Amino acid sequence: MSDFELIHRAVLSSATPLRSERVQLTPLPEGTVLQVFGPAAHAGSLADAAARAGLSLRANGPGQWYLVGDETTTRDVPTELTSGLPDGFTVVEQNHGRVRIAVEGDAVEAVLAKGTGVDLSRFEIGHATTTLIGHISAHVSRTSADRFELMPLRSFAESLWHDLEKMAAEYVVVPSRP
Amino acid sequence: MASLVSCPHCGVRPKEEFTIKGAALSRPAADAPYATWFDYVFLRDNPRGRYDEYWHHSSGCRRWLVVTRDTASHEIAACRDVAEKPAVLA
Amino acid sequence: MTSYRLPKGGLIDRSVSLPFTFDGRSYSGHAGDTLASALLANGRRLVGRSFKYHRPRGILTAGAAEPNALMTIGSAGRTDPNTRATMQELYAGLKARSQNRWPSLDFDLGSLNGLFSPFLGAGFYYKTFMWPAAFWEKLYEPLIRRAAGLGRATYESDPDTYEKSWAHCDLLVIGSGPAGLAAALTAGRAGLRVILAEEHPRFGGALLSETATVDGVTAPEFAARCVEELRSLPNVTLLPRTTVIGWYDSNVFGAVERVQKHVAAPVANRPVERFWRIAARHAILATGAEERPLLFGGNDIPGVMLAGAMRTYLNRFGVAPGRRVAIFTTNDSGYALARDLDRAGVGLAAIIDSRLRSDVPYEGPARIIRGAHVTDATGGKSLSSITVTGPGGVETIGIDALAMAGGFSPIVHLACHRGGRPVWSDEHFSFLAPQDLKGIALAGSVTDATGIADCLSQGSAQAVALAGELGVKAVASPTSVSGDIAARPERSVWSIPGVKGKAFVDYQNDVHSADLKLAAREGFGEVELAKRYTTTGMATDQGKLSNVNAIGLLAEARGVSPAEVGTTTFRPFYTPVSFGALTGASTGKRFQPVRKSPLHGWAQRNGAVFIETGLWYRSSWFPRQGETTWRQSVDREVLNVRANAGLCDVSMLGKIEITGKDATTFIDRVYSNGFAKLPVGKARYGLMLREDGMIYDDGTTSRLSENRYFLTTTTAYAAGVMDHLEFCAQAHWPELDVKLASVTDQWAQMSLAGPKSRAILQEIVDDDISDHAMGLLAAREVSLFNSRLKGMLFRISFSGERAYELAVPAGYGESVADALMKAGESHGICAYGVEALGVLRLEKGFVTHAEINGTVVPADLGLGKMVSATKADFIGKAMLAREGLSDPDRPRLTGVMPIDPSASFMAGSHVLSKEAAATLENDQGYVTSVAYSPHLKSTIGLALVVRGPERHGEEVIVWNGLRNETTRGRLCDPVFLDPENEQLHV
Amino acid sequence: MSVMRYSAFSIFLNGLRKNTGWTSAWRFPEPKPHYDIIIVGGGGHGLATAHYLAKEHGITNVAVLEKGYIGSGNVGRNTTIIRSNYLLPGNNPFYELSLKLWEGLERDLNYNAMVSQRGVINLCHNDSQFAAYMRRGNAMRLHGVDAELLDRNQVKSMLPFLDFDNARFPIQGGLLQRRGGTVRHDAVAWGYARAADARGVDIIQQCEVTGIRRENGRVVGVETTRGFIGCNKLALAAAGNSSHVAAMADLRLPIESHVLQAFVSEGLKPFIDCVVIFGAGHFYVSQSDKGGLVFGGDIDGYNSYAQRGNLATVEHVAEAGVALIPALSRVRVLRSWGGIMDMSMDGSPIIDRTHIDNLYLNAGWCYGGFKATPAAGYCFAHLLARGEPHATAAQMRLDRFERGYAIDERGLGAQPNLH
Ligand SMILES: Cc1cc2nc3c(=O)[nH]c(=O)nc-3n(C[C@H](O)[C@H](O)[C@H](O)COP(=O)(O)OP(=O)(O)OC[C@H]3O[C@@H](n4cnc5c(N)ncnc54)[C@H](O)[C@@H]3O)c2cc1C
Ligand SMILES: NC(=O)c1ccc[n+]([C@@H]2O[C@H](COP(=O)([O-])OP(=O)(O)OC[C@H]3O[C@@H](n4cnc5c(N)ncnc54)[C@H](O)[C@@H]3O)[C@@H](O)[C@H]2O)c1
Ligand SMILES: Cc1cc2nc3c(=O)[nH]c(=O)nc-3n(C[C@H](O)[C@H](O)[C@H](O)COP(=O)(O)O)c2cc1C
Ligand SMILES: [Zn+2]
Repeated sequence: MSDFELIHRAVLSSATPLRSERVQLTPLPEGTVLQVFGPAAHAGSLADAAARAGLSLRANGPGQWYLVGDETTTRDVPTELTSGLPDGFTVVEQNHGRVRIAVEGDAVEAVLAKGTGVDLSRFEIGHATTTLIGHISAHVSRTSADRFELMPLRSFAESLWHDLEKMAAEYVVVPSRP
Repeated sequence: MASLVSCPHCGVRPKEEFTIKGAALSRPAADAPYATWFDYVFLRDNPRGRYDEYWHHSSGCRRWLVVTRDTASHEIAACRDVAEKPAVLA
Repeated sequence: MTSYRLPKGGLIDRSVSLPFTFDGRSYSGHAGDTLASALLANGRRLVGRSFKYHRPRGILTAGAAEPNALMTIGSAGRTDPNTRATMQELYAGLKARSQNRWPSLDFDLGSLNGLFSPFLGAGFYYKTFMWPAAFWEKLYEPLIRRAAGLGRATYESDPDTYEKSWAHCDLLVIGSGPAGLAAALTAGRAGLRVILAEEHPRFGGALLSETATVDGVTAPEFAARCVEELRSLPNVTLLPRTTVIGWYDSNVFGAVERVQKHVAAPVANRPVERFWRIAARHAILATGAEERPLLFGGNDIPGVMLAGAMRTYLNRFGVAPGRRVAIFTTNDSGYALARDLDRAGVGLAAIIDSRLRSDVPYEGPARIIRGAHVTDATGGKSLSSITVTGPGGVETIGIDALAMAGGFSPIVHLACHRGGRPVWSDEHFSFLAPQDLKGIALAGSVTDATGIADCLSQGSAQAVALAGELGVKAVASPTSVSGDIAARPERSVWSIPGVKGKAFVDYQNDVHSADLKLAAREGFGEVELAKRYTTTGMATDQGKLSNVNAIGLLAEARGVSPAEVGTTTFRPFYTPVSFGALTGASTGKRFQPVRKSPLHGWAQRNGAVFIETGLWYRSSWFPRQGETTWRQSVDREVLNVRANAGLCDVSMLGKIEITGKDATTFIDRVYSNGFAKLPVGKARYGLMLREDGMIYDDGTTSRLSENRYFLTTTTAYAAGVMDHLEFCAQAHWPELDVKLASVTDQWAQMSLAGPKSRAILQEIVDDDISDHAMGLLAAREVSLFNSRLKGMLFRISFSGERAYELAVPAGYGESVADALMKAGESHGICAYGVEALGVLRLEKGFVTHAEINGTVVPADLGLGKMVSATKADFIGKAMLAREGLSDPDRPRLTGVMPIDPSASFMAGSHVLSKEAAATLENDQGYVTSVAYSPHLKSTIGLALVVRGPERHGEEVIVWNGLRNETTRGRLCDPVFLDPENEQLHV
Repeated sequence: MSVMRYSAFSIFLNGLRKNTGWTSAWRFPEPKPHYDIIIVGGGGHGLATAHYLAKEHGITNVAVLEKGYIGSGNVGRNTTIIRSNYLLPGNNPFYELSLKLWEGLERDLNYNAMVSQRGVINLCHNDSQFAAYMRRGNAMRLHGVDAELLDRNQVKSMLPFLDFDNARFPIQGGLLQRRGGTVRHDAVAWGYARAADARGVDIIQQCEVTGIRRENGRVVGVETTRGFIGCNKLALAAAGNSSHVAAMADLRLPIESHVLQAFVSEGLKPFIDCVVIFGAGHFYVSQSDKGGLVFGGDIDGYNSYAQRGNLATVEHVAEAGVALIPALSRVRVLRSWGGIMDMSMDGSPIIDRTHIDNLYLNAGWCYGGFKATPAAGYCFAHLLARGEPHATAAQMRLDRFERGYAIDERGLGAQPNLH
């Protein structure tokens, strides 16, 4: 079936981005997500490798990182990476295992505080960690003063999206209830 | 204290991010006598007071931690990664 | 009905009228009113009935402690029973109904109980209703239950929404009276992250009821200024209508914000209540003090009210308590009320002061009767007179309102939620907060401050101290107060001599002083026993007003000091919290998150019927045109898989990628069977045991390259196995180099089973998958669609047929499944679900967690060979040696079939020997799984039966007493089909 | 010891005398220097043991030592559910004996503990749960215990207010035991105490055992906050504190102590008339005769001797409650508290002698020991008096773990916080 049209289905393809003055929700392209294990001592060289590969590096506990990017590469990034790294590093592909969602706007901390116990006003730009958002565990990174990226497991993505819509609801104007 | 646990890797987190296993005992050697094994699997000091307990940061960094807690007051005296050697506590 | 609203004064807006109803009667109040103040303003006195004797009750307080004025407000799904009128803000159209009365509030038949009160003393029910036994459930209990209870809850579900939020701060200030405001301001000005929580809609606490002036302005004006400044500080968060309900470990506080409980129609995109979890580095308790009632006969008659409350209604709400008022006081605070009543021109008949002298001069017209007590009050549904007994003898005074000023009990509730016990202070004649509290400090009348000035300075002093601990310098700013009457605490008697009528201690539960004396006499003098025997302090107000009086009475009865009696345990919640608030948004279908397979859409398109499996939705069968029962669909799927081919979504299986130099050693230690020699490119079935020797989980693990493994778990145990493996790697063998990555969500996995499976697969797989390239248990990476996609292919069968499991990146899952269906069309492929999967595995005697029930060891399932005898160590090895685990009489796996193929039985039926009586002693085991085999045209089952494997061929009874079914069955080999596994190669 | 008999008539007479005639329900004796049997723990089990020792075996030179007030432990803080719907032969006959004793309790004790057989239903939400209940219900039936397995519609007609339309985990049916129900918990302690006291047992409150004195391998008595008290036999019934007390005799038990919370709502008119146990979340509820909904969930999960719980658990329980009964949403929760569970390694109890031959143990009741109170007292008394286990408790041995005969109803293994 060489002619078969192979379709990639994004898990949040049916979700409509939420736009309101104080908060916006956006499903991000299902590009590259790599889970990296290795000696924390060599985090530096990993950062370089990431830069070379054009991916952004996000910490995830001791000796664990994620490398993420919007593009899907046909190149075999994992092997490229590992070859460029001191040994002890393992790269596991999670391009499809994890899904990224952007939450932004000046109410972003108030919205996320409805889900996570992490003190968001102490959450530095560039910092990343995994936490519970309500009942769903997700990797969270702060990319700017009023922008966070959430990265749940693919199978939870739709539920988390729905929860985020609820958490943001008070910033979306709607008519009063009968 | 058990409402918030300070993960050495992730910082202060609510209890619900963790899974608790029980007494932080170390596994006997394969050739240890039966009695040692039985004791390890089935018997507990279950102290009232200071207690070392395995907590897993399952919704966080996925590391297993040893939480030193007081079972009467719930005060946490220390929290370390299971792979680290116990720090001497005051 | 005559109005008691004063022409001016108070913090209400007389220009806004708000209509409302109570028991169907229309009334009107003003913006700023509570339901209680509005009812009083309308002269409505009788507002409720008591729990046991159904006595007429009126409004007693102006706050959270209200025991009497509980009403049901709202309707249909928005019905709120037991709402305290004193805390409910008035809104236009509010509908309130009284409770616990029949047929009406004014004429309540329940009040007849009062006549029998001599026989309904504390604990009477423990002494009777014992005979005849059957009458308890049938007669007595229903009567008691109908009489008991307060409001009636609705069965309709709640149309409103709730939410939760976390908050973090340096300082949480609880309560916004002078102490709280001062604390918040001082800390706020110093730049600390401050949260100020106040249960009332308006900040200011007692200041709002004060006529004193602070810094030259009226107390309420002063409060308003403080709030204004607090609002201007970005580091301060103000939470009005927010009750802090509990103090928990790690200085976490729970708080409930009533976001839209004060509006007629809540806005849909905001919650009605928001539950806060506040992580505070420090907290200041500025919760004030509760005034104590006095124990004279008829102290519950409508018109009798606490002095502080009366002052609040007068000054804050502009409501006159009556036309002719008296004050019964044991301390100077009564004189502040007297002064304000005089100023407002409300007739004050007398001040009955239990003391012979007082510190404050009183110039008003009212008579002061010193060294006297009110001994009884009369009036039924509305106070008409009081009997005063004093040095001058006994006299009766006609009045319509009486204020009780019995002294103050600090509101230390929250400070005791973590095990601390309040300590009695003779000097303050009250219980103070536990000593050396960590994480919270106290300020104001919750501790030893009496006047406004005290409270203000204590508030800021505490803030300064705490800021200091955080290394921040804060400064207290001085304030000047004038016209405040600060009352010293005074000792007073608990039981007033000469009382004739019932003196109520716990209003809501109808506990009067005689009940406590009886409890003491009957051996229940210990305060906790007295509480449980009499139910004092167990009502919705949790004894806010009654506990200290009860303790006093017990102390008297036992002839000891209240210190020796001690308090009962303070527990969360400070005031009751709705389930809704505690639940937040996780309701209905959102109770727990949904996990969706990457093939969900494919299954939907193929008409799957879904079933909840843990958090997942799995496709259980795929009905087709004309199929009317699920069995028809399942039979078809099963037959088709064995005849042609079928495609099943197995993406939910746990998948773990294991890498690292020591991956092999690691896997060899976590499985009971050997993995050391597993060649690259091969898969092996493995058994994982618990340390107690029982089987934990099973699955296949494939060696993809030298140090890279792909381990699968069952769906139910995916998370548990990952935790377990991480535990083994991190806690048991940190020296091993292993990395564990959960890749469950990375891969869409499908099982393609049936004789035609290879042919179909070959259509999309580039590589050679002939049997010599892809033999049994082969496992390797494959290229698909002309190298357009990479996947992993495993020659694994859970059906006994030639079968493959193909894993592809999840995002392509649906597309690949479609391709296989398309490729399979000509081969007669069908989609099959977990039901068919269950039949297929059962026909082959493969076990699942129905058999791996947590109490079986490998040998019980005929898997004894999978316990390595050579390995030095593996999880579960040591305990497996226990004698009981090799007891020949253990239930072990066997097959079972009905002797008459047209008969059938259900999983969960038990197995009895032929002709054995149905007794527990004769129980031989039970049927673990059952299915109808369309191949054998019979029901087949697996069972765990004593010595099962030795009894194949034996006739047994399959017993289902629950269904009154006994089926003649025969034990047999658990492999029902193709024992030689020839199908694997077809 | 003349005790006054309780009856409607005595209430009438005393009512006329303004209730001044009532006398103390029990004595407050000073400890004697020596007793035949000392029972540590004035909870349900300790007091019941004392009662049956006196009543069934005529042994009355007995003291019950209680560190607080009687009933201050778990008997005074549990969700009061009684049932005998157990699966395994090691448990099932024992709990059925208990239910039978409950059925005759009032008359046995001349005390109304309000045994209310209002029915207990365990809901199930999928086929495997249904099969598990089928198995359990049949095990009950085999022992002649009443059990019915209801389908979805039968449950719906019985409890229409459960969530049948919008549930995340739809209700498939339920295992109903009509003879199950609730009992007024405090009254159980009081009733047994009064009855035991009447037969001459000394119930000594505010008397904490601080040490166990042994001489050449035998227990000779206990050190207490009220001095040393000697005994021929020592019986431990300290529930959540079992490990702590056993340690005084250098005994290590297969037990961890965990905190379990319980809750009560504001008083309501009759809302739920049976006991409902949710199968898809940790939640069970019944309504007390005072009108409060009494409910609970799972243990907090960490070892604890503090009788107070965690807010996360509170929220978890509430969520399950609303998932089961959406209308609960606007019902207000009044109070929450905790108790200390003696969680055993297989979730089943221990009634046995120990390797110290005059030291006896009653422990490991987890969150299910209230329903067991009468039988636990009855069987423990039997063991103490006769020296051999009562037939229905014969498998509740201390050495079963060592020998590999765990009684693991749910198959969860040697991790107490899972049971
Ligand atoms: C919240 C909760 C809900 C529960 N729900 C149920 C239910 O619905 N159904 C059910 O069957 N079971 C339930 N249980 C379990 C049940 O309550 C207990 O298993 C049972 O009460 C234990 O037996 P007991 O009554 O003797 O324990 P306790 O009442 O705890 O008695 C033990 C006594 O020993 C005393 N003691 C301890 N150490 C010493 C010492 N050193 N010296 C002197 N005295 C000492 C303690 O003070 C205590 O009074 C629940 C338990 C809790 C906490
Ligand atoms: N001896 C006396 O004369 C006497 C005694 C008591 C009070 N007072 C007067 O009352 C005032 C006491 O000032 P204060 O600041 O100590 O107390 P306050 O009564 O003025 O303020 C306490 C505030 O805390 C709120 N609160 C209580 N518990 C809460 C909770 N859990 N969550 C949220 N809010 C809660 C209350 O609603 C109240 O508004 C002073 O004016 C004092 O003169 C006088
Ligand atoms: C079945 C049952 C019903 C209860 N009902 C109430 C109640 O209506 N009001 C109340 O304040 N407490 C009630 N409680 C809780 C008790 O007040 C008390 O909190 C509990 O027994 C634990 O004791 P402690 O809080 O003193 O430690 C109830 C407890 C139980 C076990
Ligand atoms: Zn962590």
